[in-house]
Amino acid sequence: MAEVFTAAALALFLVGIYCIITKRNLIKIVVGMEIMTAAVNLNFISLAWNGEVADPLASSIVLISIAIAAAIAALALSLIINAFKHTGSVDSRKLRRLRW
Amino acid sequence: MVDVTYSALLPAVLCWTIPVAGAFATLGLSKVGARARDYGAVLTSILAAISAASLLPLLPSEGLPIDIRFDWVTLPFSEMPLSIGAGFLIDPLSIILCNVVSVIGSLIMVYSLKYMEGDPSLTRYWFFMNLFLGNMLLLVLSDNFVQMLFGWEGVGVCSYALIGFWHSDSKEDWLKCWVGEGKESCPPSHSGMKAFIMTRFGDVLMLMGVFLLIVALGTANFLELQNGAASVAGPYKFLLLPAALLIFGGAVGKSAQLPLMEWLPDAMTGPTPVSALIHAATMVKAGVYLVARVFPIFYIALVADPALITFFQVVAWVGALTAFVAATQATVSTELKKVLAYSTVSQIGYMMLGMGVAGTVAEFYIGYAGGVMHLMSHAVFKAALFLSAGAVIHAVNSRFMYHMGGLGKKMPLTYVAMLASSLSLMGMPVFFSGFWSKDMVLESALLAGQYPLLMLGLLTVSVTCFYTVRMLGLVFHGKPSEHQAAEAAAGHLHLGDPSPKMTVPYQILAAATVAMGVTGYFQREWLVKLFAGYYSGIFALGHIEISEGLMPQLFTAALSTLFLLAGAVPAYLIYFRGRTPPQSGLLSSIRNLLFRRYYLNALYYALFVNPTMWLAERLYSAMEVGFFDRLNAGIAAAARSASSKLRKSHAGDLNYNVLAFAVGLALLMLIILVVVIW
Amino acid sequence: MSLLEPLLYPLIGAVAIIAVSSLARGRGLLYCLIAVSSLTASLAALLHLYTALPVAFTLDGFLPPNGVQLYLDSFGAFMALLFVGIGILAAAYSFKYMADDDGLEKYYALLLLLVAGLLGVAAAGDLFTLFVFWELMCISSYALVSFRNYRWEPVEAGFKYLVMSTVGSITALYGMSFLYGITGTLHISELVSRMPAVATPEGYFALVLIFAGFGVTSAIVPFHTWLPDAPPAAPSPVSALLSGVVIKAGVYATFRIMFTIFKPASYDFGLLLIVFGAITLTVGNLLVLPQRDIKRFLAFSSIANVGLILLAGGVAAYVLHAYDYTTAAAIASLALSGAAFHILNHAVGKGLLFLSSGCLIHSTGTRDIAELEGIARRMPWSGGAMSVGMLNLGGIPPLGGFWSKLLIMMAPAALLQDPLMAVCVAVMILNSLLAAGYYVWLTQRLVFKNAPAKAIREAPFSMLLPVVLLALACVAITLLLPSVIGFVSSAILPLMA
Amino acid sequence: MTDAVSITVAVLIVAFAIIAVEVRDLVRMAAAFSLMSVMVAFAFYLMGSPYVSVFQLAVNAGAVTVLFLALLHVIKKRRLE
Amino acid sequence: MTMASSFPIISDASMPVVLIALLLGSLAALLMEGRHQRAAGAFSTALLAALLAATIPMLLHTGVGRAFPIFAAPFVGSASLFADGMSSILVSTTLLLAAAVSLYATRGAPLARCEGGDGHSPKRGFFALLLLYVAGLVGVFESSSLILFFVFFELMLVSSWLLIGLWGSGRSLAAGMKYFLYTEFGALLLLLGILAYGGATGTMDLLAMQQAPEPTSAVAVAVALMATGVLVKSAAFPMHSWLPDTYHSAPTAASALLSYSTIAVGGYALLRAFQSFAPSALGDGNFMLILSVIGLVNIVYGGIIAMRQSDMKRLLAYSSISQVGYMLIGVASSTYIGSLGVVIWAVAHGFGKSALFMIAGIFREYAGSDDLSRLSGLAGRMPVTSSMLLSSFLSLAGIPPLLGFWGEVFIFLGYAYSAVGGAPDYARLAVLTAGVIATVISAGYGLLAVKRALYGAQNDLSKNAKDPPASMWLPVVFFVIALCVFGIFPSLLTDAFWIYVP
Repeated sequence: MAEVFTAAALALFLVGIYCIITKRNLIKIVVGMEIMTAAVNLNFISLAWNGEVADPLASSIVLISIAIAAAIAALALSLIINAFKHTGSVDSRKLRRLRW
Repeated sequence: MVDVTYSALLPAVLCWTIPVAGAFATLGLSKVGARARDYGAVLTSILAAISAASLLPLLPSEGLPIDIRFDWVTLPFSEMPLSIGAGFLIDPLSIILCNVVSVIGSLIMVYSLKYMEGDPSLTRYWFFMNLFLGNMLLLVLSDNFVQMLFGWEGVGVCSYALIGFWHSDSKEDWLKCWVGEGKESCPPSHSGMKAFIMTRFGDVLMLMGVFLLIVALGTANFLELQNGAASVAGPYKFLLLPAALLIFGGAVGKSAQLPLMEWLPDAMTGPTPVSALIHAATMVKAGVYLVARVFPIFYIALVADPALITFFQVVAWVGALTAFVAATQATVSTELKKVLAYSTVSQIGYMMLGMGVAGTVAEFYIGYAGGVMHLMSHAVFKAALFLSAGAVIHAVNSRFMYHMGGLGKKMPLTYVAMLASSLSLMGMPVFFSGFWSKDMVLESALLAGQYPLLMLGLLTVSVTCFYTVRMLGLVFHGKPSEHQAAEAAAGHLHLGDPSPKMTVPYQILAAATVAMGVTGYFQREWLVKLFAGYYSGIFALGHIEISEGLMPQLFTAALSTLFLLAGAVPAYLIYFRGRTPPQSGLLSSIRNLLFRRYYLNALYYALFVNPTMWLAERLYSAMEVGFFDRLNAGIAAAARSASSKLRKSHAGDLNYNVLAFAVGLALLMLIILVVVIW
Repeated sequence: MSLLEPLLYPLIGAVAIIAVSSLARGRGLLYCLIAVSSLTASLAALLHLYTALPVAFTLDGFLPPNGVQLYLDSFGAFMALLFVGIGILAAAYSFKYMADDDGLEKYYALLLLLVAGLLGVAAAGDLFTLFVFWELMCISSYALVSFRNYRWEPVEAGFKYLVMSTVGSITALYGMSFLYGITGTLHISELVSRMPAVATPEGYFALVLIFAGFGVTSAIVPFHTWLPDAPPAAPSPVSALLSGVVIKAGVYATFRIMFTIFKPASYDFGLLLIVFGAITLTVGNLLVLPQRDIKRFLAFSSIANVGLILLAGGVAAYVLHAYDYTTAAAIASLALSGAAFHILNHAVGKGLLFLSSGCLIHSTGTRDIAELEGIARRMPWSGGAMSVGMLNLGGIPPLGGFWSKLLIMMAPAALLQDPLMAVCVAVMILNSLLAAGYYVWLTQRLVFKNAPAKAIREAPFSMLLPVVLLALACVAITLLLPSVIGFVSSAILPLMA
Repeated sequence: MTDAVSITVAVLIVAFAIIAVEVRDLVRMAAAFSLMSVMVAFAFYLMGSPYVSVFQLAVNAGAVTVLFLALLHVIKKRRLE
Repeated sequence: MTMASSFPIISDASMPVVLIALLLGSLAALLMEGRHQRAAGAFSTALLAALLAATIPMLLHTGVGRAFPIFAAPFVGSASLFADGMSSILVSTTLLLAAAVSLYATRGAPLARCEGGDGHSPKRGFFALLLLYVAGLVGVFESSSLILFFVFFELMLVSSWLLIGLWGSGRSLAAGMKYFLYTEFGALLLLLGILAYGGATGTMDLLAMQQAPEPTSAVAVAVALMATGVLVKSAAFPMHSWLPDTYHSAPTAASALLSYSTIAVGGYALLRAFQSFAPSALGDGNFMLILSVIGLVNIVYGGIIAMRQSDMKRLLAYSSISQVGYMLIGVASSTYIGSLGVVIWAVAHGFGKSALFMIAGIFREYAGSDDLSRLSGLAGRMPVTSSMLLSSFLSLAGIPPLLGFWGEVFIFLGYAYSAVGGAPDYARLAVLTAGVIATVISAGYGLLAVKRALYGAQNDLSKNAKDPPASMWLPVVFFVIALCVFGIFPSLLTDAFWIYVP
């Protein structure tokens, strides 16, 4: 039944990217990124699952990936705080001074 | 390359290098002093004349032609191995021409001593006069087309500088140095340019012809061209006729024949000695010389290509028409020098006529010798006319004949000289050179059976006589003009014969024309023998029996005398006796037509000059500014607007950035799906 | 141990800096020395390894096909040398440039981590290692971009960079997971042998995901939107690293995976690269034109240059796919050598430009080109070096940029009868014109205009030194052209296998 | 049996993700995200990777969610000030 | 066309020495700061004169090819410095011109004042760039490989663009930009052609070829591309619009060299391409006919527009456009004579146009303006300058004994041969006729300019005009004398001329 999770991963991936595209809240954008990471992790494991156990290689990758995602989330959230200091909001529309 | 005689080399080289060196020496001498410069310049021309004269002993010799050649440009790798030598061709034609040029030239230089006295730019004057002589002599002595072109263009440049000598175009002495009236009025700097550019038109045609000839025959040397022309064959044969006609274009330009005659009347803006030198004795004769020079080439080539007869016919017709047309214009001219200018054009037409008809018959020598003889006699009497006219203009301070009148008594020496040379111009039998030479031309037309040409020539005789008598009457007879009175009142008038430095040269020339007239018959026989003998060797015809009856001579003499009287008598009645000329609308419109030069000048301006100038303006404003500048600006603006539109897509919105990512990803998938997998 | 050395030294340096900082706070010179020396040690180790390529290193007990492996072949070594080289200069340059900032220990440590990440990417023997180091590189560069977080610009740029780049990384990882699904391994040499010889839709799916994912970092249009923001907002040495080498890491990863795992003979990705390369090239160049901020100007030009490199890779891939190997090999190696050479030139040139523009910014306090007009007359060394860089990247011979463009153009020009190749050449020609044009325009503004009225001092020596060294490198590339071309052509051999 | 569980878990993962994305209140969003992470951890467990599952629970469902909440707290506090 | 492929080729280390001397000299001039700055001009003049002396043996020992290998790189192939007769002539002419130009710029008024520049650009930079430009030109004429040719071509391009941008007058930045973009576009087309040629034949080095390549269609396309690129550089209609602004804005000394290079480099490159690299690849096709028609358009278009230009430098620019036309016709003749004509034409144009540009500078400085509509009657005030103006224009118009005459004669003779040498080609015959007749235009605009500036009544400007000091008119007189000497002894050039064919 790995295909179920493969499909779920794909859906999750799309949901994540959809979130980043449509949501103006910076925090939600970070959540979208996390959802995407979860999707990839899920996909890895689902593809590594032979019905009984998953390949340890995939497991180790997912472990690292989770850690990295957490680090990125932390960094992103600290940046959000900084952004909040500068703009007074967590709206992505306020982060539009760099353009053209 | 015939027998190389180095004894002829020295005079041939000196003949043209002395004036050229003299020209540059003048620049140095001018630092020494005015007299050194002036007399040095005159001396140079006299030395050139002496060198030229030292070639005369070669004339009857059997050794001619002498071609002395040096390597100049060799192109061994060229597809047509071409070797252009530098060298001198000494044959009867070149000997006669270089003597005419240098002797008359040196007389004119002597005349200039006084005439140009006190001009601030004398250094320039002497420089270009000597350079002119040198180039003219180089022209006639060259043994090939390319070297000849050096002299050819050299005289063009010098004439440009000399015609426009008084280039400040000062309105103060416009009575002396401008030319024309009303719409035709033209300052020196303009006419110099006009002369150069108009003759350049002829020159480029000639250049084209020379190129074709070189391609066809593989050489530029006159003698080699003569040798090759008879045997030209195959694909190159068709080139000869165009080449001949194009080369004649050069002669048309230089000799001011129809339709490129319009520069010469305007060229009278130069100082009078310049007019005498350029427009009587030397430069305008270059065209005749050229025709005489290429004559044997195409005459021989008639064997290969009979179509070449067209060339000779064209020459004859152009000459005859020019003679007539120019002569008619002289009848209405108000300016003394312009009358002489038209007359020059007209007389050169005779020479062309002689050369042209000569080529159509086996007895080429009569027309050919006639052309050369007329060239000689015309050089002498026209130089005399110009120089004495200069004296008149100098005295009256005006170029207009209606400012003159009644000068005969006040300037007797000048009057006599002018009368003698005028009679020669008219062709008055028997003691004037013009009679013999002109009759020879007419006779050749008669012998060739070219009756329309003969008729034109005879008509021209009448017209010539009419304007010559008119000129004499207006200048030397009748009452002094109001202008003279005004000038006298202002204290500018110095009526009377000028100093000997000026009178002697034209007296000599006038005497020469009479002398040539007196010996005319023998001169004629001598020339005919000379050329017939010389060219029979070239054409490999063997000995030519000169089968010239007396009857045609007498017949033409009678005819021309008849026409002479037909022209001279009415003019005499009107301008000497004061009879009122018949008045009619037709006559006055003809007069206007003639006065406006058959509208040829206006036509040229309307056809060439003004459209070119208009085009220059329009091309610049429409193409350069209107199109290319806009195009460049447009390209720049397009790039700028494309980038600024594209720039708008970078709104800096994070969501859009990720959207762009998603779209890119989708696009990638699409490409893979559509292009690669399917 | 040997292959680990170059990687370890920066990491050790980073740790050392943090450790030292607790003892002696705020000693910029010390940090800088540590950073430079550890990077130099790394460079020395790399050079030492260079004679013995390819080198592999395997963690004990964690053997292939599943284990973690470092593997350095000539292509990787070529990139690693570039990474370290620019890294050293950026670190040295930072000493004066960053002298007024606080928290320098973090700065230098991050810088070292960034270089370590880059090195790891170049030396990764399996995709897992690659990903780990990739993220190390990414995270440290996010932090570096937003290092001056007391200003709004670095924060905004940093956050945007973070989001874009993370989305990219995740996408690439997603693609890798499919690769893993197909073959059951992530080890590159195993992947090479286990990938089915015939292209499959799943394969293509993975390929597209990986291309797009790494494409974000290599700033391929339309994944490029972070690049115009991040380097301008970052401190100049970081900009030099970002624009000079970080985006090359993306290109490296793309080429490495595509050419070795998805072999061009099986997967027809040439067209993808050509289309996206051409778009990137053109859009990048067009967008340079309206820029008035000098660093943004340079950043957009980086996009264009990546496009050119991509286009070259595309030509190679297309040729390898569409023509038989004998004709294709020569052309493909030509195109790839050109691409590698251009990577070199662009890294050196763009590093030079960012560092020298940093000098200008340091002295004048502005990034506006209009205000920098004629600055070269006041700052002859920086201006002169910058001119070299501009002419280099403008493709003006005899500087290296010309030769790399030449090699890249030679490849499709040899197959002009192929319409796609002809289009490639046309695109390259037009874009070369644009590139030459705007670099010339910039040179005119900076060099030819009248000098600004106010007195401006030349940048300090420690900043000039890296700049001049880079300018000399540009010149050296020209002078040693035959050996440099030989070097890059041997560097790309692993891609041709 | 496991099929049903798998499908349920998969659906729940996606559902919680959608809720996390769409819900307006950020605290609820954090909660939904946490639940999604738990479901993912469960899926890992189902697929025979217990260590990963635990790690996922600890890091994503735990730490990251706490991070979100802390951030929300900071922002709310700042806003109130 | 078979041309002199049997000449021996010897190794000659003097060529790289000359090039390196130029490059180092450029650096040295740049380093002459402060008080030494004045010496930069003298230094560059002396250097150029010395190098000219060093290249004279190449002209005298004719019939020997000279080569010196420069580099061989993977993919790019080998390249040598290489000189045949054509190269030797053009190299010596370049150095001669540059020496005179350098002298003029040294002794003349301060560049900044003379050219309306900003006064900030140091003279040393000017001379440094001048030497760099000369290095580019020399390199262009001495490259055996197309790639090396392109490298020097760009070196030339960039250094001349810098000269215009830094020392030009008026809107020199915009003009420099236009110049750069146009010529760069041409250069890239050229590069494309070069690459296609390399792709089609496998080598881009003339000396590496055993024999000239087969004239396949791929070679023809490559050569046509190269030619098109060169046509942009040589301002062939309709790609000429960069030229007037460029010459107008460029400093006098640079315009002099620029106008030389427009014809010399263009003519050289086209001849090299058509004669050495791909003999007869395009010779029989309509390409040459089209080329000559473009040439004809150039002659007429440039000449006619020149007639009404009142700004003298702009007039000279349009005149250059016109002169380019002759070069194209000579090239299109595909004959030895026509090629010789092109080279002579380049030399004559270089001398004549340089003299004219210097006269324009003299007018600006010593007559108060170089606007012909403001000048009048200068002949009486500036006799030396005036006579030089007339002489130089006459050379442009092809009047003997000035060298321009021979150029015109050989060009049209060659074209006449190509038109009627075999079966008559009426299209070519028509072009020939029109071209020869169009030479009148050169005399027209020249004399019109002479009339406007020199003749007529004196006005306020000309009343204060006077000839400049000798050091400024000396280069001009030198050029005119050189034109005369070469015109009277053309074998100095014709004997040295040959083109290498593998």
